[in-house]
Amino acid sequence: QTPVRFSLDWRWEGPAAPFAVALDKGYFKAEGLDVTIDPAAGSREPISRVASGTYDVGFGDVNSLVRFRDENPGTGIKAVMVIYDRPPFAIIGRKSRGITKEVSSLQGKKFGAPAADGAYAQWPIFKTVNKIDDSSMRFENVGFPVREPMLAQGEVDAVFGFSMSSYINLKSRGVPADDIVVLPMSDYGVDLYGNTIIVSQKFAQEKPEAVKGLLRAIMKGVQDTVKDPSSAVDAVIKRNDVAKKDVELERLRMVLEQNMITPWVKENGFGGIDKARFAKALDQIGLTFTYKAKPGVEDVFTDQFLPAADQRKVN
Amino acid sequence: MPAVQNLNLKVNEGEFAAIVGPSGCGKSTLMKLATGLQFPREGAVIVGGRQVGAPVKLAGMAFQNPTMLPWRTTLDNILLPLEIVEPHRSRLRRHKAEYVAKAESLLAQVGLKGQGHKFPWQLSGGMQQRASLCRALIHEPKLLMLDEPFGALDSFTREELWCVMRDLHAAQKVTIILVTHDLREAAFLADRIFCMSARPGRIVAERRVEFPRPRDLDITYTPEFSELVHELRGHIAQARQAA
Amino acid sequence: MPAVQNLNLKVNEGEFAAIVGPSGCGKSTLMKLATGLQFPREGAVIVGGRQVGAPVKLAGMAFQNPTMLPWRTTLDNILLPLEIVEPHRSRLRRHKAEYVAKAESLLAQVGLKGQGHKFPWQLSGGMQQRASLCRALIHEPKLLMLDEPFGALDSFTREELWCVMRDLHAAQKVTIILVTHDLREAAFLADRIFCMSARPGRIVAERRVEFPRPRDLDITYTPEFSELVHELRGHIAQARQAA
Amino acid sequence: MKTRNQLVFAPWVFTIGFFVLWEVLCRVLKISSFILPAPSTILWAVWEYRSQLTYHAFHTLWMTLAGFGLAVGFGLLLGMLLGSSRLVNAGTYPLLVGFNSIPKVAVVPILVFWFGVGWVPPVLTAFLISFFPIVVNVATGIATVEPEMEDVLRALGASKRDIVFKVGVPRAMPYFFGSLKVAITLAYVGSVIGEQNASNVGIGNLLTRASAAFEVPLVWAALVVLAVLGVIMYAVTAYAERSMTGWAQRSQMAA
Amino acid sequence: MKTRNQLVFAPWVFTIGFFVLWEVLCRVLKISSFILPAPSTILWAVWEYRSQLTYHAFHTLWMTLAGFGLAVGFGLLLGMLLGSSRLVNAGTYPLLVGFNSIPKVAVVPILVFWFGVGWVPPVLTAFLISFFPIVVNVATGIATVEPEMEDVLRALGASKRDIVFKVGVPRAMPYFFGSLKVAITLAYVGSVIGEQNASNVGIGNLLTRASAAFEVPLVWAALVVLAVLGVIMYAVTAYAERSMTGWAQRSQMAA
Ligand SMILES: Nc1ncnc2c1ncn2[C@@H]1O[C@H](COP(=O)(O)OP(=O)(O)OP(=O)(O)O)[C@@H](O)[C@H]1O
Ligand SMILES: Nc1ncnc2c1ncn2[C@@H]1O[C@H](COP(=O)(O)OP(=O)(O)OP(=O)(O)O)[C@@H](O)[C@H]1O
Ligand SMILES: [Mg+2]
Ligand SMILES: [Mg+2]
Repeated sequence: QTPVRFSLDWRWEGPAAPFAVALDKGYFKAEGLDVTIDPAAGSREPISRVASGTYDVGFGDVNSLVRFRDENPGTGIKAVMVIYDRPPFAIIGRKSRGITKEVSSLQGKKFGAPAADGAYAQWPIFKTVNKIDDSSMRFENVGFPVREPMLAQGEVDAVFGFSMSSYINLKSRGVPADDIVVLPMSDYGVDLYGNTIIVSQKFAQEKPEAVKGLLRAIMKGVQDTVKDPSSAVDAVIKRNDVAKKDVELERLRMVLEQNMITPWVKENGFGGIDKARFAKALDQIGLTFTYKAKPGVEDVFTDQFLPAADQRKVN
Repeated sequence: MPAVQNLNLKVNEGEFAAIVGPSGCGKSTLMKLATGLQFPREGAVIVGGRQVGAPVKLAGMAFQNPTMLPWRTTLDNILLPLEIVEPHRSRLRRHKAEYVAKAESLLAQVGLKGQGHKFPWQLSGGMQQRASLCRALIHEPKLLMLDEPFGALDSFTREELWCVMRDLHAAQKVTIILVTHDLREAAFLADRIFCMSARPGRIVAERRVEFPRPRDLDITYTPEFSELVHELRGHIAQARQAA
Repeated sequence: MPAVQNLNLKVNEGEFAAIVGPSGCGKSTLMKLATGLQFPREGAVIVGGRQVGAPVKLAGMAFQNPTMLPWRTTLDNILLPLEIVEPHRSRLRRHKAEYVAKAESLLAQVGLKGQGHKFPWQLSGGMQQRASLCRALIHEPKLLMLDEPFGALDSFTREELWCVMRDLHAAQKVTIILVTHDLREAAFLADRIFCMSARPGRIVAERRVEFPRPRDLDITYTPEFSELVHELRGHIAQARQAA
Repeated sequence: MKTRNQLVFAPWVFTIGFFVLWEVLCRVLKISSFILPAPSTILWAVWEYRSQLTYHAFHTLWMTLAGFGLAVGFGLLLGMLLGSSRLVNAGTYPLLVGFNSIPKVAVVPILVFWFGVGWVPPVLTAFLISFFPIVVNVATGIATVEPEMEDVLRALGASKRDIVFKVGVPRAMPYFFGSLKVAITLAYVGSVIGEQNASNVGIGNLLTRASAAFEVPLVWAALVVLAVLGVIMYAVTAYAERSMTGWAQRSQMAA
Repeated sequence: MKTRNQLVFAPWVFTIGFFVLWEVLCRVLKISSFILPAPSTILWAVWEYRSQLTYHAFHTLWMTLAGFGLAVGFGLLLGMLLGSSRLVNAGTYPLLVGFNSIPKVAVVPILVFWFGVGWVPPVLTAFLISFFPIVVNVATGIATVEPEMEDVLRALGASKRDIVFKVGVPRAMPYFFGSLKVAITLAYVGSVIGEQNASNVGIGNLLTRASAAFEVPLVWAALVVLAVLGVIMYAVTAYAERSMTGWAQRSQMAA
């Protein structure tokens, strides 16, 4: 058994179901891997955890990975499997505050924009692609705990956030579903990828077979989750004693539908990339900060550990 | 066992009373009970017909230990009562210089001229005790309670201060209660002397002193004086035996 | 101005020396300098031919203020030196009962039988002073430095303790240096008396006391004794004038 | 002994009064429960999640006690050192103060890099956050010993170490216990911070999960449990204080 | 006056020594800069971002000073009350301790609801986090006054208020200043937490943005600036302490 330390991007919530399933059904064990999965406080944290060598594998945001690699050249960590084909970054607003699906409706509004938020970090791309002048908009740094409540209270008109969390949180705050407007950034020309499996250079070089086995196991977990989201969520609930099944199931369904099992994935299989789109994503990331050395696609992502294409079908 | 018991002690206004007794017999406790600094575990303390419930005001007190406040200079320590007791309290700010002058003159009287700026811990034991005496006097209280105020002094300084106390008593007609273990001191200064015994503290003897006032230090060499001191010694010897 | 200056004082081994002088003349300072508790701002202190750099060991000291540690009972306060000074330090744990018995017997000698369990702040001023004397004696030091150890005591208790000190000195041949303001005390106890003057503190007179030992309290009533006391008074009177 | 009774009842009266006031304010001002839930709502959540809360609370309690224990030991030692050497004091205070001005949240990720997610980061965070008050107070207590008390020992030729142990430390006990009240609350904060970012169990972990799931009453229930744990630890400390520094608490002012 | 010189140099020697050690460790152990950057890297970042750091640092300084000022005032008052009344003490300590066991991060959202994003939440957080040590120490200082000192005033028929002000408070000054060292560092932590969650400027805000952007050296540069600010404030406090509690610092132990 090869011991593997795996860092999630977040707590045990619905979207982590594939990993929980793979654990519970012994898929990792079958590959000769003894995997321990630890939660984290955000999709950036696994990147530095893996880079530091404390963790072998992480589930984190690939855009942050690009940035991290640029800041810290030579760490050699790479993405090996895409989980979120489309990122969950979104602007969530309220119809009653004048926000519509139209980009122009954002003009002159007040936003709840946590300084550490992954969605807000993509604003420069969104703004450039949609040719918005944001001089009339106000961005308030609000902490995560108050972001949705402030929107619910009408202190702000819209917030930056992840579509699956913010939407559900708003609903549980009593905001009527038809008052909530979600603008997924990927619908507005933001061509980024979302969360991927990330491995350390050491792990990839020393135990390539283990990496392959790991991805096979995750793949199985994903397939099981797609087939039966409801029992997949049970594996999560087991690990989170305050989670509510219906909420987590809804969250998982949203992620599956909007971020994981996209039309492109249905067509080309799960886990891989479209090189042209990835290259474009690298260009767009360049809008949010200045590269010290712009990477190529191969530097960030490698498909050499992915299971064969036929094993990556998800429908 | 109570420190003092069934203790009855009558001091007239303007009188100079002395309390003598062996060490540990309850003299300090008596002083604290009378001024309401301590409350009796059992029973009551009656002063002037009324039960003592709170510290009596307008007493000047010199403790057996000088206990000066270490964060104040000697002068500021001496001015302390003025910051508490009316009418000085309200006058202090405006008449500061006047009060400081008064404190300085008191210091000079006890032989500490120009030492006011020092902190208490920069003074010798006897100097602290003298400063503490100044503190008891500064606000010209109607009642002075002195607990072995001259214990740490050599005989010369001590006799000088006797005269200071004598003159003060003569001039202002304050009531003074003096605790001491020096029988000559008691005999020279007091109008009435109480002898205490220990365990529990009781008054075993009361003695009027009839020497005419003003008294001169010379009377301490008269045979009558020696006799009185001798008599007091006898009382104390008895009091110690009883314990 | 320095508290003491050009002060030369020779005490032989096994001798009982007394230092007298007016209040504030520098007696306590002298004691502290000699034991290395204070360092001179200028100049040096030479004891036994060597400059004093650190507190001398093996001295027993009773301070002018009893300064008992308030978190220890009286008994534990008295046992304190044993926790520091060898060889008792290493023996203390195993021979605890023996040392406690010794402390109790010392307490009984100074008239505090059975008061050991009390905290210092539950004792009267004089009782604290006596307890502090016990603390100075418990480890049987070769040198005893006593700074007005009987200042807060009545004359009977005081005379009892004189005899205790006298017997101790006779039995153990310790060197004792006693600071006092009671000239009779000095005359009764000491082999040699030093008179100090103030500002700056200097030795103005040195007087051998020739009364044969063992001395009885009765000698204090002899004319020779009175004469000696009178002579000392004269020195002190001069010392005060000079200041 | 009327006052004795009053002293026993006072905490209850004040505490219950406080919660009643809170409840009334919440109802009168109609504060929505996701801003500040009323005590009744919180109590209900405490009951509803009692098994989870108990489980996680015990974990946090352990983390806190471990960190607090380290802090007490280390704090006492360092405090003694700082209090008894002006040189070390002058030399290390700036470093200590500087280190303590840094929010410990920033330090947790480093602990995770070194020790991974688990029990180490919460314990270390609790330790790092709570040792400083102990150091400062013990050092202050020792540095303000009256020289007269020291002289008692110095006259016996006692070594500096003896003086520190026999006079400095006992004299500093009131300071020490004062600092424990601060340190124990900080230790809780520390272990919670640690758990939030680097643990799979504990109240801190529960807090983040609850707040991520916007279970505001549960968040507050967890906070209340924390507060109760803190008060229990405080009561233990206060008991120890009373029995060990009774000699210092003779003042009649506090009547 | 050799020791005087030593005292002046000691902080520099220790601090520089510490940073040199850090640098050496980083280089020898090849610790990667996103875990723990070497001081040289941090210094470089400080220089590179000096204008932003200065701007935000001043903002944080203001927030902290405001919160700290409130804490000192309120802490002194409450400490005096708690130290001089056993009843209030017994009644409110559990509440205070309970409140302080709650991580202040959890309280910031409420502040944001009530006061919006801006300067109020950081100031209030700094205040809330830092007043408790002051209260505890002042209360302890007053409660441990030697009754002999009180008697001096009580014999004059002084009111309780007089006794508290003339004896209790001066006697508690060493305790008070001890607590300030703790409180000032906590105040910084508080305002940073506040800024992280409810402000568009300040070191706290900078910290979050920098760590979100993986600018680890900038994160550390911000932390170092915080530490330096903390030390400066400490130096001011220590100066005040020396001039106000010299009477208490006569111990020769700390030589
Ligand atoms: N705070 C206290 N708690 C308990 N007992 C005390 C307290 N203060 C004094 N005592 C006891 O009361 C008795 C009388 O003490 P007090 O101080 O009144 O004696 P005193 O006559 O002043 O003696 P001295 O002449 O030595 O000063 C002593 O036995 C002492 O132990
Ligand atoms: N810590 C100190 N700092 C400054 N001056 C001091 C200090 N201690 C004592 N002095 C000064 O030194 C002189 C001598 O003091 P010392 O205590 O030696 O007198 P003493 O002879 O013991 O008097 P007493 O009989 O009153 O105890 C005094 O003038 C005093 O003001
Ligand atoms: Mg007395
Ligand atoms: Mg003296």
